[in-house]
Amino acid sequence: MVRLTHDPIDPGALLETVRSPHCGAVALFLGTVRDLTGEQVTVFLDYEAYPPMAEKKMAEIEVEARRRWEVGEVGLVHRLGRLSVGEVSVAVAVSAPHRAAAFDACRYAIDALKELVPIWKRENAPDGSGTWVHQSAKPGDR
Amino acid sequence: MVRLTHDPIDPGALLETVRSPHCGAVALFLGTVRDLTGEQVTVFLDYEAYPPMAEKKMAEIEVEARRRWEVGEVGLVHRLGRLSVGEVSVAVAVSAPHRAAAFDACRYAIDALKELVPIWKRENAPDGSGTWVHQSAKPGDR
Amino acid sequence: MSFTVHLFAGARELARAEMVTIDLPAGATVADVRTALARAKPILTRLLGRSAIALNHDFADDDHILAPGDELAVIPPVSGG
Amino acid sequence: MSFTVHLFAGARELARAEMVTIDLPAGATVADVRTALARAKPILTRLLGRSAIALNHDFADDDHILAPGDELAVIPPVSGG
Repeated sequence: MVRLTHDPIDPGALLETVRSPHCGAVALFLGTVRDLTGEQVTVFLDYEAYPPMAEKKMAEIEVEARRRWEVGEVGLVHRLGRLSVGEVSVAVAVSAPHRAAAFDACRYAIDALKELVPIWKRENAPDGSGTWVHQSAKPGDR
Repeated sequence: MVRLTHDPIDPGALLETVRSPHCGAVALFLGTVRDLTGEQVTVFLDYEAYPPMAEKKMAEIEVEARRRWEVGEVGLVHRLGRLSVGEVSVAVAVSAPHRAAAFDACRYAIDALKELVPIWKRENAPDGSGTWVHQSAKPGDR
Repeated sequence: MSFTVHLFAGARELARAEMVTIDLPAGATVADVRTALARAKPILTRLLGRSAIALNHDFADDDHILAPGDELAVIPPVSGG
Repeated sequence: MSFTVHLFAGARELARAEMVTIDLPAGATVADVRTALARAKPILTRLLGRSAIALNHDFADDDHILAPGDELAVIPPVSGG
């Protein structure tokens, strides 16, 4: 299950959607808005996506995680719009019969999402200035 | 924060206790009661602990995780008593400024808990028979 | 052939536009999209050098040949998560 | 010296007791606890071979010398999580 949403992410609800009696392990990752990036104070973030491509890439990440590990359910949710410090921007939950697969697939999914999914954030400082973050190498380039 | 409890574990509440504006990453692991262990059908589990030693060992695991990784908050909760299939037996949550530390510390904590903490489970089959699980090597032996 | 190219994030802000329409001859490639975009919106030139081009919601190689109706987008370095 | 040894899980079920009291001479070690337990509750002998002995809530080596008031426990292979 992959989803983009403008609403707050409820991690507990996401956990419920991936849990299963056949799976003894669930791994969850939450990305949350930090108050500091290096020296720079952030007061809020704006997230923007290219939605059809983002959903397609997220679905491909789920397929690849299922191909590489024995997993039960996979949930990948990214929030869009304006987020305050402390809010959840992304959540990845994976259930699996065994914990190694749950951890490995969860970590793969968040790593791949940050590398391949067309979503961008704009960091907004206390002085009202804002900058889109485009620091890394070309997406898809590794 | 480490805790033994006879009440159901609320993963969402545990996540809230470890989240922090300085930490952009939270990793959570849930262990849940599986319906099958190999061929064996489980209908419920009983968990028993040596409470003072279990809490001491869990606190040592938190200390070691903090020594080895840059983490914010650590939460380790184990349920005791009778659990039905699908219920959460253990939850580990770790917040950290960066996701690698959150994942690594979370995984370390559950691995160490399963190796070192004096808690035991009894698997109860549909025919009413039950067996304490004492399969692994001596605790503390690796 | 006429193509609409979607712009996002920093590219959208620099160009002050959510999309740019470019005209290309038959047989044009993704590399030609880059050239046409830089001509239409010179301010994008530097960011284009660090961006991927998406074609029908996939990352496209520069030598890929366009077909009528292809959906194009500039994908600057991503920062989701 | 008299010591109470706590039993858990399979050890508790086999011995049908939550604790066993053993008497040991001054200078006795954790290895002597194992011997005394196997004598007091022979049914534990096999499981003791796969169990650790905890002393004051830590895993104890067999050559550790006991002091009055030490809290002892049999720790069979754990299966929490």
